[in-house]
Amino acid sequence: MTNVAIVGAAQTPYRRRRDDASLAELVHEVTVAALADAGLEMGDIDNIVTVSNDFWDGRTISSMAVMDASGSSYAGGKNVSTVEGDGTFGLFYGAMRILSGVYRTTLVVAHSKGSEGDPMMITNSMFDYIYTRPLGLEFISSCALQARRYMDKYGLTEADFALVSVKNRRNALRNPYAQLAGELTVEEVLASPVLADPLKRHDLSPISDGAAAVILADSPVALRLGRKPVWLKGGAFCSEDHFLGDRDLAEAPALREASRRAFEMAGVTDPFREIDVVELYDACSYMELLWLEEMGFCPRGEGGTLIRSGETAPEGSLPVNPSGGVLSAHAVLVAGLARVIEVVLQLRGEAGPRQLGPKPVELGLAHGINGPCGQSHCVLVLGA
Amino acid sequence: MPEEEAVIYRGRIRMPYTWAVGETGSFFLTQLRDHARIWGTRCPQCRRTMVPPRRNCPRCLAKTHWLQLEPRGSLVTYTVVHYRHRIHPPQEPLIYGVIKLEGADTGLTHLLGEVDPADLRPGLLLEAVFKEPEQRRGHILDILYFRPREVTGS
Amino acid sequence: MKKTELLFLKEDVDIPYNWAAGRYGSLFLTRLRDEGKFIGNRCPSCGKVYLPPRVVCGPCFTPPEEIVELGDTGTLVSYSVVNYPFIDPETGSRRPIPYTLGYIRLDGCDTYLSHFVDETDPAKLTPGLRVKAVFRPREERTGRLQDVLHFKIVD
Amino acid sequence: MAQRVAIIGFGQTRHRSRRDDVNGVELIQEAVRAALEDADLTLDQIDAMIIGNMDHFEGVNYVDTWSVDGTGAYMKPLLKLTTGGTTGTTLGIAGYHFVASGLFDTVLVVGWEKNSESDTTGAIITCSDPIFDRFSFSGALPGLAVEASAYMKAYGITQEDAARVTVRDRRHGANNPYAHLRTPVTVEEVMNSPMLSWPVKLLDICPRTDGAAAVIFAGERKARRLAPQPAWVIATSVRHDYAYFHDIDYTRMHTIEGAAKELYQYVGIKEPLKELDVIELYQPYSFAGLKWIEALGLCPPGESPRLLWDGVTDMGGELPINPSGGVICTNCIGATGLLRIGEAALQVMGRAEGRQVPNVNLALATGFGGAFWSDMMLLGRRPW
Repeated sequence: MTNVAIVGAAQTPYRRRRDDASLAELVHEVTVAALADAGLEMGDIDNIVTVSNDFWDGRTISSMAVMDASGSSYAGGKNVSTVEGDGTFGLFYGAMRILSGVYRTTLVVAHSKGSEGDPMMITNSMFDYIYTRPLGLEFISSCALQARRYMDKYGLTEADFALVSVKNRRNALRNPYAQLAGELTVEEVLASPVLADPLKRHDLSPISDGAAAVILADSPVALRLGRKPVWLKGGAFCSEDHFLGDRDLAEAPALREASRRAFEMAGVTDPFREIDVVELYDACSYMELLWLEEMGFCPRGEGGTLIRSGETAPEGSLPVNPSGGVLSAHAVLVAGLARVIEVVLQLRGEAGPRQLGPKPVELGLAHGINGPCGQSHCVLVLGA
Repeated sequence: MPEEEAVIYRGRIRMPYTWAVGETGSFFLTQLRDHARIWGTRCPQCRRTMVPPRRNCPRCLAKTHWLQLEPRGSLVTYTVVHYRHRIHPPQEPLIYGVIKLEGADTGLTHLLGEVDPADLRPGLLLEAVFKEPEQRRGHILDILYFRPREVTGS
Repeated sequence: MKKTELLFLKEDVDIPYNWAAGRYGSLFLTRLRDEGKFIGNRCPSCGKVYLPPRVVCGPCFTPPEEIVELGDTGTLVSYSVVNYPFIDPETGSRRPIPYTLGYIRLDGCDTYLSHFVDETDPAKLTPGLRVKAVFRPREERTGRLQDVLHFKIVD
Repeated sequence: MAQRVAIIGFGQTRHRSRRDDVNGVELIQEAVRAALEDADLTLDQIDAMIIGNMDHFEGVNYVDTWSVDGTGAYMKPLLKLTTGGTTGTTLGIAGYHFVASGLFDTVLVVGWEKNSESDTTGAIITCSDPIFDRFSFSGALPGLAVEASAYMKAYGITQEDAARVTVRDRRHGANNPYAHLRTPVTVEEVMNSPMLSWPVKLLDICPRTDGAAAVIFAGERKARRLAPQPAWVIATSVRHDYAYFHDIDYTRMHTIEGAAKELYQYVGIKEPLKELDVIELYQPYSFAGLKWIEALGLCPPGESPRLLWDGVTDMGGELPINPSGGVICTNCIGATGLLRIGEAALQVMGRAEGRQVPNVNLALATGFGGAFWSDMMLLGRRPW
């Protein structure tokens, strides 16, 4: 898969509330910025994939709000589709629309405002309405079940998870787009209020508003444009069972499978050595470790050892979430696209204060999730 | 330039839903209600017994058959929830668990009760506590919660 | 085996939302509330005047930055006397019927405004009627389009 | 294009006003099983799945992950798309790109809706802008009534002309064992049915239906091996433009005009009435069966009643429309567009049984939804 490149990218800063901007205004902001980043005009875009969710937006056909803002109605209308799911999935579909040979330049744009709805109810609504939803399970409590199982099965500790929050919130200090940043200590994380044990306030991502846009192009278009393209070298997505009790929550076979396929496509045989940066979907601290294990960066159950080794810090051999990750800004759906954009910036050497180095970043991984406890995963391998 | 006022429209989506439970789920829930029995479904091809029940096997799509399970099992994972929202059932303390019922290959997510949170551990033996017959209405919460089996005298 | 009794789960799902009107929406709604005036915005490329004012003219992909003051009178382009029962998702209960939904082209605007017309007798309604906005008293206005009670026929 | 794409299987539920015997997941699985059986495939031969519906119609968030037991997407790539009434065609178009990209060889696409589980008008209202439209919006009907009355006035069209469309589709629906409404009606019965919103009467509009549809797309080699006569996807086009209902120009149906023009130019169709062999038109009410076939270029504006009364669009006519009975007979919204694609595919494959049009070389399927949006897919007996 060497025929699709990311040629433009833009994101809003992520904030707890963006009362000053409607969804259309957020989308317009990043669409215009991504076009400028690519050196393209709306007339150069031949198809669009918008990403939104009817529950988070409080609107059936949530894409309707952004048809003008995304350029879908430009000059008689463009071919458009709408993904309800994380932005990484939207990007993957956008890439397929180019690989199909039908289109050459895809705009992928995602928006979400956690501030507008009720995250408890909205995430409770993702569980089956007969057996699980009446229990009141939602995002935090379901993740707590997963974190507990992960600890019990492999002997990880709350302090291991805390190290992830400490690292990512510190990384966020160098990311002006991040919402939460700061120097935390493990003790502070452990002492933060318990929400659903073992998860505490500082183990969790914030509620955020934001939007992000990426422009994809086939290789002739990408090579014609002035700026250095970032190639989509591999990608895969995969889902597993829905009922939490059907799954072993300490494992994520869907992520294992998606990673295997994405690495195979990208020709990656030793991810730990070959991947220079990982931006993954750490909606909770423990997820970073569990996801790294399933991606194959360390053996199962060794996530704690990995974070303690310091290798995943920006100066380590496998920097993970140098942007601060989802723990520092969590605009649902947008967050996966933000991971892509962060990898793109690293590959271009344009990540500013959070740029990794001095060794050039040549290969990166971006990751997104859908559904409860990472039921469905998308893995993208990007290269300079 | 003065700060522009940001107008927020405070509204809601309020919709009455009537979800059909379907034949399979209805059998399961009426058995809870009428007999305080928990049934699983078994795939004859994959030889997997599943709770909650499935009309057809999710893996091979074969028609499943019913299998009555003992209303007891062991704890797989759990959490004590320290916040409250109106979606939560009135339960103090609010504890969720995934319970592997004896004879089932999958776990059932439900509430835990009559247990000191400090005693929670994986593998804890549990049994279902049902609501009083007159309070049961053919609903997953006809099971009040699962409690440690030791408590009722082993 | 005797036929299984079929069960149903009834749930009144009620999710609150705080929708931000955004920059242009807020400008529109605060002017409506404070001055009793409608505003639109004009695309510099095609000249079209939009209501509600918005961040971009879709067909031109140009920001319509010029704010245009519109009249509180307009033409009833079309209408529908709504007389079938349905649930209002704002309340979870039936919306009172009958009411008349009007598509109104305010003077000076190129797009329509959807609002109530205070006439439900089809015999008294026809496209092309002149209508005028009836505002709630200033102290009752909250910065919603419902600060306009309805439109009345002025022909 | 990495590979040509064909439809090789189609399954649907027997559509009813309510399906109390199954929950949503079980309804979905019914269509999946039917499609697999139709294509003589097993679940493990499917590479990826795509699903869509309207979230607030059943009140389920993240339907893709919720319905895995129904789709059978365990350990498979899974994507959710939603674009309103066009959802079904949006799904089909995605199935085409998935396979054409070369990344997947067999893709199963599922659309479904259980309209019985909520108030359909109430749910439709949630698709309007929450600040500017929702308080006065009353569902799909007024917009359609506005369109119909403007059209009648402009061209002297009568309510009887529209009734003739219902008569055709209801007569056709009697040939389709899966259709929800299967009894023919007369022009008089349509004219005497209750007036809902002048000039639209009860028998002019579609019902609300519980149902699901599944279509299997395959790459060229597989299609040739698995299907005696695959239905080849020739081209697709999409116009989703208006962001507000009150922006719509009801005097034209320019999304159909634009989408059709793109399709016809691509294929070189100059006289669609002669060159197309059958159309499955997403026609939510009878008047669309007149005005929209003009927008499709079958005849000049205002002349469609002649085609209807002369039987040109009836079974046995020059260009039969909606042999399945169309949307007037069955409307499980998230599935409706996919039913158009599946039925058009059956026509090309020559497997439409009692509703088969003889010698179909080219079949057009359309989708309608959102703010008067349109989708199209052209299927043919030979690959393009």
